[in-house]
Amino acid sequence: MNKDHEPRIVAFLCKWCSSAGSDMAGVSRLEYPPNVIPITVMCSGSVSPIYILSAFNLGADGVLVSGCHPGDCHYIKGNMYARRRMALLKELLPYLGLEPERFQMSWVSAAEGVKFTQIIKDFVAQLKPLGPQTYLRRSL
Amino acid sequence: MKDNPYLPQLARIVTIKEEVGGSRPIKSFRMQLLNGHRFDFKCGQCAMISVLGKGESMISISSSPLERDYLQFSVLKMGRVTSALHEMEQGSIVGLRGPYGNGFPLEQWTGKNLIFIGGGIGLAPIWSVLQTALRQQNDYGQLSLFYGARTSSDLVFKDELRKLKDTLPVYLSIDVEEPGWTEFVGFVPQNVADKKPSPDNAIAITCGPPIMIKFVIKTIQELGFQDNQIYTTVENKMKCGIGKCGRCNIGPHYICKDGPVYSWAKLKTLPQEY
Amino acid sequence: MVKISDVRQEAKRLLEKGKVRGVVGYVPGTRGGWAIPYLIQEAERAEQLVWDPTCVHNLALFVVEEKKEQAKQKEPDKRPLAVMVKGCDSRAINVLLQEKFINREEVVLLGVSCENSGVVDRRKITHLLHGQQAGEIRFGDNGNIVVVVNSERRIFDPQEVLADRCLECQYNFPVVFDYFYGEKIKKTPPAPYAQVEKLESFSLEKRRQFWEEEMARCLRCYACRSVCPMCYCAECVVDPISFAVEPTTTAEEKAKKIKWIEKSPLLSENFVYHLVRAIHLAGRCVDCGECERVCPEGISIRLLNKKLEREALRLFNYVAGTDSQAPSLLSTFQETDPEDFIW
Amino acid sequence: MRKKIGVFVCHCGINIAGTVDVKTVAKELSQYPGIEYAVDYVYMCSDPGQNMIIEKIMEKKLDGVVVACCSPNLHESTFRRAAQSAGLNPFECEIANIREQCSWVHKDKEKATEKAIKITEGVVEKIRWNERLQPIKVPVTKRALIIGGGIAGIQTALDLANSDIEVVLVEKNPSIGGHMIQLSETFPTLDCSQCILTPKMVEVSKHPKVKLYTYSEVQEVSGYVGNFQAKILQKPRYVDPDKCTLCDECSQVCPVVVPNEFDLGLTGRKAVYIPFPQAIPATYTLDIEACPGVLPIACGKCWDVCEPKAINFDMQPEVIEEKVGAVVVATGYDLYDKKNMAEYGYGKYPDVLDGLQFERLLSASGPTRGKILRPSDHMEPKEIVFIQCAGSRDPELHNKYCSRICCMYTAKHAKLYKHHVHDGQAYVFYIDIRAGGKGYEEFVNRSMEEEGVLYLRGKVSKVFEENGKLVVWGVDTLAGQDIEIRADMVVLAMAIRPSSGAEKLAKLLKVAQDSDGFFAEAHPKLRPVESLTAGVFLAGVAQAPKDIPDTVSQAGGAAIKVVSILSQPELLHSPLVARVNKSLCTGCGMCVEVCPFSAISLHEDKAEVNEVLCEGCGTCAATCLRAAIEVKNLTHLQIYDMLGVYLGGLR
Amino acid sequence: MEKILKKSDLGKWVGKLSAFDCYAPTKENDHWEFNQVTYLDSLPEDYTQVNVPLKKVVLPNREVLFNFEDNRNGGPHIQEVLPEEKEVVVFGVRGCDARGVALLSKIFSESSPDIYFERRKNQLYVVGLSCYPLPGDNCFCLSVGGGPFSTQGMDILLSDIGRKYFVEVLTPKGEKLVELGWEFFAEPNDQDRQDRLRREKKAQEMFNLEIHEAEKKAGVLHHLFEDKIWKTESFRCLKCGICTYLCPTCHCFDIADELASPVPLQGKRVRVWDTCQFPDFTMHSSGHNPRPDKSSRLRQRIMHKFLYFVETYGEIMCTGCGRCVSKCPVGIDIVNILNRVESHEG
Repeated sequence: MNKDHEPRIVAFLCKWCSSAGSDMAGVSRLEYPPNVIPITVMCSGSVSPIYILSAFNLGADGVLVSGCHPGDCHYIKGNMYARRRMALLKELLPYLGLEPERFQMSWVSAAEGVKFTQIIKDFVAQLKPLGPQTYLRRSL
Repeated sequence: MKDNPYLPQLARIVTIKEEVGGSRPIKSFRMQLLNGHRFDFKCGQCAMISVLGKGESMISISSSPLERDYLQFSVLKMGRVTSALHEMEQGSIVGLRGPYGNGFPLEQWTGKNLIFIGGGIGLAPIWSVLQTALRQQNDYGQLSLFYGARTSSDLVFKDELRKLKDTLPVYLSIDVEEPGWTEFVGFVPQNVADKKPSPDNAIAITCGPPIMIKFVIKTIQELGFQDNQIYTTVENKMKCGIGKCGRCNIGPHYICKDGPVYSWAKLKTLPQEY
Repeated sequence: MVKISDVRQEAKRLLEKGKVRGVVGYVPGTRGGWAIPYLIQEAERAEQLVWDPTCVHNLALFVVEEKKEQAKQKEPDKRPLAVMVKGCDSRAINVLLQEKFINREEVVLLGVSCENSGVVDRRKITHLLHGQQAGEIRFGDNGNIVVVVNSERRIFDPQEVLADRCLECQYNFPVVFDYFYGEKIKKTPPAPYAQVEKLESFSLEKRRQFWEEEMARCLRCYACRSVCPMCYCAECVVDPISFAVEPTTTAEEKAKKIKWIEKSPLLSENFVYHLVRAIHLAGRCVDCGECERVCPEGISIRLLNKKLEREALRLFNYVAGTDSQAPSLLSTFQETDPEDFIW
Repeated sequence: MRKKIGVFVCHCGINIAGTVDVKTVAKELSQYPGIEYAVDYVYMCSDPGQNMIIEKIMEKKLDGVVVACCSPNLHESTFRRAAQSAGLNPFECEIANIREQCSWVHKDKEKATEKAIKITEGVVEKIRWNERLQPIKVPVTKRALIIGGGIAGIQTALDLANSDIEVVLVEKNPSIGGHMIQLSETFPTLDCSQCILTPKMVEVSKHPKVKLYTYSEVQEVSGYVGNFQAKILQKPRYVDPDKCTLCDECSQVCPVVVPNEFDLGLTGRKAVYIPFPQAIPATYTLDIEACPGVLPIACGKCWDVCEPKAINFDMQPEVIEEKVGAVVVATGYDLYDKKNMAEYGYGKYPDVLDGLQFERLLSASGPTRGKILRPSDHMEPKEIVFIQCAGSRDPELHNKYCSRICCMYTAKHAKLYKHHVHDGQAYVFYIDIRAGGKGYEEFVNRSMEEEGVLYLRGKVSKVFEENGKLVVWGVDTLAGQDIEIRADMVVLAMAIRPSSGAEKLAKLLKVAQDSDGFFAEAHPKLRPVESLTAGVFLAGVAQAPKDIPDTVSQAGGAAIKVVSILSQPELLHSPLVARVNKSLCTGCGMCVEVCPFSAISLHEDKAEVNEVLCEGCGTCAATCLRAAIEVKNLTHLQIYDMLGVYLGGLR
Repeated sequence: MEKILKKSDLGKWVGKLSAFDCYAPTKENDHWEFNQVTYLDSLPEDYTQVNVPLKKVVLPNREVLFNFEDNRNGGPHIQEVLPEEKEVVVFGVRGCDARGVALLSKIFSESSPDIYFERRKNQLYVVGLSCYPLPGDNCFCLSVGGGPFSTQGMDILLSDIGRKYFVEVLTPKGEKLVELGWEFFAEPNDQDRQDRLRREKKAQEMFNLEIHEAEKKAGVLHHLFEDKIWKTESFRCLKCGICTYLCPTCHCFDIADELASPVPLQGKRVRVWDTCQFPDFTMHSSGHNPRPDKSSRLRQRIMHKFLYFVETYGEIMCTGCGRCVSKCPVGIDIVNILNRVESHEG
């Protein structure tokens, strides 16, 4: 297995908390690995499971979904629905043999630049030893 | 490469002309093969146009086989491939394979009067015949054209039609009244019934929406046209173009190889699955 | 015991009185003693109805199909459709009601008891009979199954011949019905999630291997989707075999349709297809097991759906198809939903 | 035709260019399919930068602009305005965040550049499908609903009414005034609370633009910004305020005595009562809970004695509907429940009081007419212990937040105590002193220095009674020694909590609460008086603990926010809302169930979005099994295409 | 040419065929499939019929036609992809499946030959296995021009006559295979020939399913385009692809572009199985569908096999393998339907 593999991560960040939290990481000049490309969505509740499956299908080594802490959702409760959906996905993927580390959900508030940075660091660190994700990745 | 029927040849779009705007736009694309090869075909035949990454679409060739400089396709924006085609620019490269289908039996029509009856984008396949017949006018009798569309702006080849009026009778029509429109108002079959073209020594070539074709045939039959004097083209979804993918059949016929041109005498014996 | 004559009589009455536009039920098939689904529209045909362990099909599917068919009619027949439903069929009906795909008035439900037994697995029977044709298969006593082969009567233990789904089922009589036939015998399966748990006990690598072998076989014939009463979408999100295109649909709208996965039966695409389908069935699948039964390649599709069924129960205490008035699994939440997986 | 897109890459000085090779980004993008023009520039947000964008839009006939720069939270509107001035629809301009999410967090220039390119390409793919949208116009009802008649609500009401906006002020208690009317004197100036509040109460009650509903509760709020409908339940008072002459005869004869809320149970009141003499409206109220019964009449003594026949047992609850354009939540606070403070003996020993009870003791109109006497034996306490942070700043056991006002009012209490009991000794246990307001530090210092109040830094572990004294066990962390004080009275600076109805109200207004239960503001810094629900604003302690000046300021802020909405002829709502593809919709209603804003409903078996209510969160889009609903300009296709770019090409 | 091969020598013979990719029926779960094998000592005794027929070897479910790419500067580029040059021997092919490939050749090898099919077929060596006893209850090959000992489409037919195979070498390809292991083949004697014939005769008597006068069905179907049988029979149809995907002669396919990367454009054009039973198979991009319902699609399947193909090629496009009857999840029975339409004649 290629241990030097640089994991490719897609992070779905809600606009109000997690994306703002990642901005905060920037403002604070915290450093984290460049493996993650953010997609800002309005709310973690808008992240359909098919986005995540599709990301893996298109070659992501890891997918992160991040929303506001419970109770902090800009849309009151969108993150609560996300929590349910993602709980199922989190159970389902390893059941099919995909390493559980590859899909992660987090709560990151607009103030938690440090937490965001740590999450990305941890995520990259736990993906690295797994090597490339070939399981769901389309190879024509 | 030549023996692989699925392999397109690359062609460059040399000109793009917007024929019809609005929500059902039509553009005419003129193309040249990159390798300089000739693309021999018969009037009424089609070619498979590839937009790489999007797929293929079977489009009838609207230019005359006598036109050596380019192939012309007039394309209605309809689905994924045609939308992508409509987004392309002059100089873009597409794939072409074909020609497919049987084509019109022009060789049997020498000396006859040819009556072209088209509706909407349906003018494209018969345009090829018309252009060919115009170039070889001595071989045929009187040519005449009936053509209609929903509105005046939905008419294709507007410039060419204007010029065409100097050489042959052109009967245009639109479905509903418009300010400034001096020609016929009503459906194409009504215009035909109104002008009463003679069936004597004539061939009627019609193409358009299925409902129009149905009424055109009814109308000209009433005018005395026999089944074997009426030709039309049919369209079905196609993928392979060579009668193998099993999609475009009507009864035992595959439109891509046995069609798309049928005399009414033949077509009426086939199941109505088109 | 379900007296089939009662069902026939009711079906006949409903048809004679014109109360329903048809009765969807089971009639004998053409090959061996296997029933087939049928739409009965003439009262005299009601006599053909049967109820036996070969009535494997989930007839809720035909409620969906007929609904779509009627929608296409210029003058739809607004009378309800009568349907024979067993436990799982009725739960499927409940989900359809819950999702407002049908109204309760649109169906007359002829509920039948699974007789403390269930339907048989054709593969198991074929295996047990060593290729001999069963002439007749019927419910026996105590949940046993009686199989007549060459006019010889053989009795099988349910464990040997019942479909796995029935062995793991606890809804062996309908949860919603207008008429009910047979006895309501509550059955508690000893280990409803035994197969799921077994697979879970495997190592990640082994699970992966298992599923790769399963998914590699998928031909993408879509029988699993076609047979599923919950897969009633006009257009499937992942891989349309039917596009919802209307005359008003613009070229842009057509061009914007997403190809989430490729049509090719590539391993990756098969995976994503089945995964998305499983997710879409979470909290909706009633484990009628039809997807697995019809799969020509015998892919363990049930194991996928069953996993999510268990998680819905374990994490959210949700069981599909038991309450047509409750919100769906994923259109609701509780403050106390687990979140220990979240960073 | 496919869109002609221009890409403008900002250096942001060295903020971006220091880590991202902006030239390479621009060059790579210029070769990207469909890109008409790509360029980098030192400060895109500068005037020359904006002008360049404007010029290029016109020159190159661009119909899409991607600016790769800082977070869209900062300059999205800048560039959209610029694009608009060049004739583009603002939604044809998008930001690719290559600063906060890229250059500032990475060091490896090559990788950061690669990432910046991907980010920008993704936004290019997104903008291809962006629709040209116009803001949604909404008519406005020029009235405001204010919930809560304390100082926050009163001030908001006055500011609005004086701006010529009609106000509906709803107070659940029989009188307006809130907690402020219970206070004795206010820090740091020690002016009398009632003296400064009652003029405002009178003004608000007499104001022609204010409609006052006391003894009333908001039951239901529907609609959306500019167009709310509120249902207000007016509870029956059983006393006709127009007839009541405040003669007090009824109260005299009433046989029922219950604890008086106004004095926090330090005194009693009758079942028919007036909360306090200056109550507004100036009328009595019959407390039906306490009254032996009006239907059938069990006692009726009050009715007998009421000469003007103001008592009316037939009064019924009434539901009044009011149309308003905006709502201000000013529901204030409750003190932290005494049940939670057993270790300090609160609720157990009568001489352990909370801050508000002590206020009543200090108040000239209070139970002791301003004398500080122990409730147990009416003796003057000679040693008194004030305990700050009772229930505050204690994440393990109580509330994690600081209640903000306790340091100040404890200082005031200690000072006033000394004014009353010259020979008494006051002790204050504190964690640290927070005296951030104007004149506050000086005020506290005076308490310590001039009044000789003994401040002990440390926590009290236990309060118990021994021989008629309250024994306070604490620790002085500065001196590092345990302390035992035998006090006559203990006053707890109890934490303040969102008022009891807050949760219910939050639900019916569909506004969020923070983890402590206070109403959540839209942005902690930039939008502190707005809730996340458009048209609903926050004033006073409902949003977070604060003192009177802050409350009054926020009330004014909320008022001007309301004015800024209601003064418009019509409102503009973001057009980034959900849209239903009816040919895919099966009418299952799951989107209806999940929508946090009740913006979706079913019509003829298809979902329909109320675009004014929709906030564009997209929860419906992820819930819909058929992808039949999605948010404009952030569609599944846009996400898919972004994923394709981010993950597809192997550079 | 006729030969005898001892069953015990089969493995030795196969061992000589190392230049080929060898396929044989192997059991997956409870059904058989042709899979590549590295050795083959015997043909399994309980082998009946593979699930996915031999056509998958000549017309795989997915065939890459060409690669394409469009790097930004160079312009689009197409790279033809042809099937790997590798000869394949498939053992244990039943008569119906071999005939299926033969029938497919009519379509794929005639006008505009399909280079992919051609190449795969030219590289294919079919070693058949005659059917005694019959592999399934739903076999009806005898009705449609085949038979349990049919040799059409085979290079070699093996018939089990006890401890040895009666080997019929039918084509030069077959001869080539036999030559590679000539030492294992003996000449048959009369007894062997009789054994084989006796078994063929017995096998022919074992059928319990037949289409009555199948060759005349074309004439009947011709009049049944508007018959109501299509509607009643298709009521329970699921619109799945089982009947056609598992059919030895169904060959409908789709052509699609698959992307490895949108930018720079990189992908493959592939053809994948498709079926006339899918609703959108014939749907025009306008949404118009000439075969809009299940009944017209069931009709197409049966008409194609028993009328249209007969009109064009003079043969029935059905080899009687019985898969569509056995595998249809809802018991749609083509034999039953065809036997019932008898009465419509005239």
